[in-house]
Amino acid sequence: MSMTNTAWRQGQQSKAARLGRASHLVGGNSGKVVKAEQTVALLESVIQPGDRVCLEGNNQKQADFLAQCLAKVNPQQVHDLHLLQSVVALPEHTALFDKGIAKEIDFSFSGPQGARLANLVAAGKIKINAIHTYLELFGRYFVDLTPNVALIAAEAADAQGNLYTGPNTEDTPAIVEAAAFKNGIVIVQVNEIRDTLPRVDVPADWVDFVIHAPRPNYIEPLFTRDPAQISEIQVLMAMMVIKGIYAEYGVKRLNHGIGFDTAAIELLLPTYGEQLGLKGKICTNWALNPHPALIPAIEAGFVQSVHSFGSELGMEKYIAARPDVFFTGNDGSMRSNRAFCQAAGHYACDLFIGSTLQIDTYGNSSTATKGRIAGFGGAPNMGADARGRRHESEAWVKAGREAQANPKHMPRGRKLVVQMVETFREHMAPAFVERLDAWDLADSMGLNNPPVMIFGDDVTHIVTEEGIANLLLCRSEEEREQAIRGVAGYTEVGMARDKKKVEELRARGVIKRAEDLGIARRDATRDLLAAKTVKDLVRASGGLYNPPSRFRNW
Amino acid sequence: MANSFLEASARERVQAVCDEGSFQEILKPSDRISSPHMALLEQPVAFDDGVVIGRATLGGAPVLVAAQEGEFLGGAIGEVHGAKMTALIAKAVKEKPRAVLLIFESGGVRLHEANAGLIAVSEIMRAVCAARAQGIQFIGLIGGAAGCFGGTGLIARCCDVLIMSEEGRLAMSGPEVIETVYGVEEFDSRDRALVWRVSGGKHRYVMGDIQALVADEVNAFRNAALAALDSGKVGFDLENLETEHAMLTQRLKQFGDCRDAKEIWQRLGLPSAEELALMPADEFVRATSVARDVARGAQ
Amino acid sequence: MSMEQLKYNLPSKIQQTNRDAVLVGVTASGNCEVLLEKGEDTAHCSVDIQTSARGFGQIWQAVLNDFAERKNAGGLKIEIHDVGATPAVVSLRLDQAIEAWENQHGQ
Amino acid sequence: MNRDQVLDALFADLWKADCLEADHFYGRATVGNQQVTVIGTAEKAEVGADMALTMARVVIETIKQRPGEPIVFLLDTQGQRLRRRDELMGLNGYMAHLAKAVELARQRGHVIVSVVYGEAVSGGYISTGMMADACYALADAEIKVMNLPAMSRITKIPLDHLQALAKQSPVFSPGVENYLSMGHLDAVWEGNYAAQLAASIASLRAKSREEIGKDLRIERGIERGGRTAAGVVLERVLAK
Repeated sequence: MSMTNTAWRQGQQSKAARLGRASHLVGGNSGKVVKAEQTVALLESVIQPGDRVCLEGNNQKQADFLAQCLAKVNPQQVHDLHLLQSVVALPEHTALFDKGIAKEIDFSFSGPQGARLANLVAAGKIKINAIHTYLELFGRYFVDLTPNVALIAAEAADAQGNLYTGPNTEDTPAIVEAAAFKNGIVIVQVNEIRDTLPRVDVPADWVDFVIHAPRPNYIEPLFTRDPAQISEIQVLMAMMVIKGIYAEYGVKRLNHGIGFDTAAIELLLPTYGEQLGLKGKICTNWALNPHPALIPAIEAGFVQSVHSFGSELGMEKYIAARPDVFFTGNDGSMRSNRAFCQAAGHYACDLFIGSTLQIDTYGNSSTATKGRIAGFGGAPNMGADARGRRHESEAWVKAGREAQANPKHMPRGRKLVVQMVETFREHMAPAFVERLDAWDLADSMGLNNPPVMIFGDDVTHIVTEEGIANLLLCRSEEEREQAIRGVAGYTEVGMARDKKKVEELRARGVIKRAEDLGIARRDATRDLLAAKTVKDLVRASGGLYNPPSRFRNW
Repeated sequence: MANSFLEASARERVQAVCDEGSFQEILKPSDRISSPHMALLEQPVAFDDGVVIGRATLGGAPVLVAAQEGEFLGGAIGEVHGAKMTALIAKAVKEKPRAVLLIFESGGVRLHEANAGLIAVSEIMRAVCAARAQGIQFIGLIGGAAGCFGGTGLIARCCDVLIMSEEGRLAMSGPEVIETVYGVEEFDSRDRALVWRVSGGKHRYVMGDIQALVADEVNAFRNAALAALDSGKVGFDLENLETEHAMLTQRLKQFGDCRDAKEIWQRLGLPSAEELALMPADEFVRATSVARDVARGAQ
Repeated sequence: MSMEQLKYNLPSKIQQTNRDAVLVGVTASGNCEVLLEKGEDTAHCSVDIQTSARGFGQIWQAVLNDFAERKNAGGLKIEIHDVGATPAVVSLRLDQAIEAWENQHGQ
Repeated sequence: MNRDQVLDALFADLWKADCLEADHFYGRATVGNQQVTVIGTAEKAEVGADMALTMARVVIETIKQRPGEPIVFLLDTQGQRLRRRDELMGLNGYMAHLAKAVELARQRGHVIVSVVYGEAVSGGYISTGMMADACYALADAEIKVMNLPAMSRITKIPLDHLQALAKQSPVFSPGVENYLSMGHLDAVWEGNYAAQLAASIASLRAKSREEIGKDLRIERGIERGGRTAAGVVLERVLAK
């Protein structure tokens, strides 16, 4: 047959037309390099009104130069874009909506811009289609939200357009894969153009345009926690977690959320964990960013492997010197991958532990607060039982057994999902509430479901300075509620407890106080921390960790 | 008790630096000598108004001690706080101890009682100098998180001997104030490595502003204070004033065009700032001993 | 900011140790200082609080009730300067103060 | 008052400048039949490392070359210089050096008088004028650490609250009267400044070195009722 059905190739034709419009802007041997000062012109040439544009940016790496250029395009020419983003983090991101360049968005998280997003919604300048988890959003890139144009960031490109994404590879592979194989245009900002790359993370034929940005892309050192700020109460809670949960279930594969609470656990492994004889028995394999606070545990031989969502500023040399632990390329530098690490955290870990702003009496937790539209990034995937999981482990089987109320039911393992909070945060804000702020936020945003980070039925343990509530062992809604109230301290939720019922639960081991675990509160001092300062972390790393300036006092 | 000087409270520092069990507090918390002005402003007070004073021994020698509590209002000096220090020095003139130990941690004058604080700072400075002229040695210790700034930094530089850890800071204005007035290009207060290169113990040591650089350990401070007793005494006379004048004059000639200790260290032929930053105190002292003499104009 | 003064007098088992006043903690954000002295009434523990965080009287009451029940604080007079310490921090300071009180040699 | 006006009012033509920069000056003058060294700042000077060192040099030269000659500080300063370079040099060390020079001059028998004729703000004042044997301010001068709006921002105490309290207490708000009642200033000058300066120097010269060496500001604060807590502390500490 000689007939060709052009109707099947509209995407290719569209891409060819766009590339044609930009042909006068390119130079270099590969015909892919565009000068930084022509970036706005490039974007105006290849982006069409109404396009789905994926702008790379998460809570760490940002394609910030491309974001700034996109905010400078002529809104008469480029408008009504549908933005796809992991994290709305920069002022330029929200400026796109102020200027009418973009009109709708699908995203995962909006930390620092949460209040501005809420204002834009109120002003009718933005349409938020949905807030996802990272994995959900990546998934939709391959189903119904495939980008027409992807604007990404890499460490370096070579003359052909091959990319080296360095330790902070993060979201790049997922985004490029979706765009490049569905007629999308891939534009990358790089920090430098080199003759040869240390390794190729993205092959040149997936990349259409390369721009040498005037400044290195921004990276937020989000996972660095200064041990100097860890309190004795956090040390106490960390001791309870190690003895009452990690040792109890033999938790080997896990993920930690960000925060001082979890940093305290990491810093107690080589001291308290070692004293309890737990080396090799807990915390051996991690889905985790390279937390500087994990250095002492790694050095003490606690840790066998760490796969990471992204990297962490200052950890590069240390990671390169510990290839047995971290995932590194032949060049020696780390390769992170947010999509794979999220999948690992969801399916291959036995435990997630993290903190939150509010927990209700059902165990639902949320970081959503009034006046801010924030989303939850990866936490909902980490902090959810993996219903598709089939492989067994000691921790998973034991948790499942504890949850099984009726021996006739089909046995099924459970992921341990732990919420770790002090009963009051700073300024006496209670962590336990009768009703989550998320309800009001849902009303104001017109959502059917309040934005819950981790649903109560996924939570297995709640840890506070008052003790551990094991929700797996609760056999009724009423028991669950009293177990939660029983560790909620002097919050209103805690003071409304049924004291008798709480003592019953304690007798059954559903609630465990520090003393029930054989932990003396007076032993919970900062002297237990394997590092008490950032400088201690540097020393523990043998001088390989090079913390960003803002974390130094030397 | 915590081993870190930085993490220790004023009371813990006094206990750890002086001979064990020797400290006898003057005006105890239960005497309730707190600020009468904070109450008027409806601000919480401290039982000791943020400074602990008393008698102790150091290596068996009688000393008087004052220690500022950096967590209470940044250790800032108000009327009572200042008067406790002034009075302690007046007491030293009467009792003639071997030395007065001043453990500084203070942002300077307490804004809530600014006039009283400012006057108090000048009273303490006069008192320190006058007592030194009478042969009493003053040993200052700096290693708290709040640093030693403003008027307190002036008092510190009136002492015979200053002992610092690299975590300590000694300066006039804080970086935040300078940034607020002249912008982030003048002084980026979030660039903490820069902040420490401008005001931290290592820089101050190379410049000759302090006599000893020690690790952030209470014992290291104690040992340096013991070593300073008498041997570090410089008196208060024209000769040592002129020596200081020569040092400060040649500093401006030699380094007056610099804006970062990196430049100074480079000019002195020292290792890179990154290397210096990571050196433990003893190693740093060894590595910089020649350069320090050049910087001080000492032969 | 304005201060709130709170006063409590709580039944508690008698504290046998007799000694000079004890001070723990610091008047600093999220923290409090606690001064323990010998009082008059051996069956009760009196507590005077000066706090910069208004409106938490009920929580103070609950925290102090538990403390007076948990420890032998009868005959003690407690004064607290608070700058928004959480109940966990307040309980910790109170326990530290009692421990220091009962430890004859320590300060 | 500006620099030239104050020099004219105090010394008329009996003043000879050795240095007359826009923001600082020094020289000699005659008061009564007495030669004095004059050191001053002008135009709301920022006192940086260089200026502090210059003033210290003049004090040291006076000690060495003209033993016993009175020193008069004339001050208009907005405080210490707020620059990274000056901090790098160790500005507090330079200011303390100046203060120590003034103290040494006192101990060697120089009478030291300071007069605030413009503005005197914290660091710029402590290391110069506040170290004098006798401190004065002209009635229209200003002495302060910080103005109330800035203090309100930093302490988070409402401005109107501070303004109301400033009427009851001299302890935190700007004003020479506050520094008078708290015992720091010997007097606030009005009328014939020259005569008041001459009288001050004459009375200080009549005192013994021991008398001059005594810092009586705390006692004066009690007498004037503006600063009473410090006196209680002093008495109790000395009694223990």
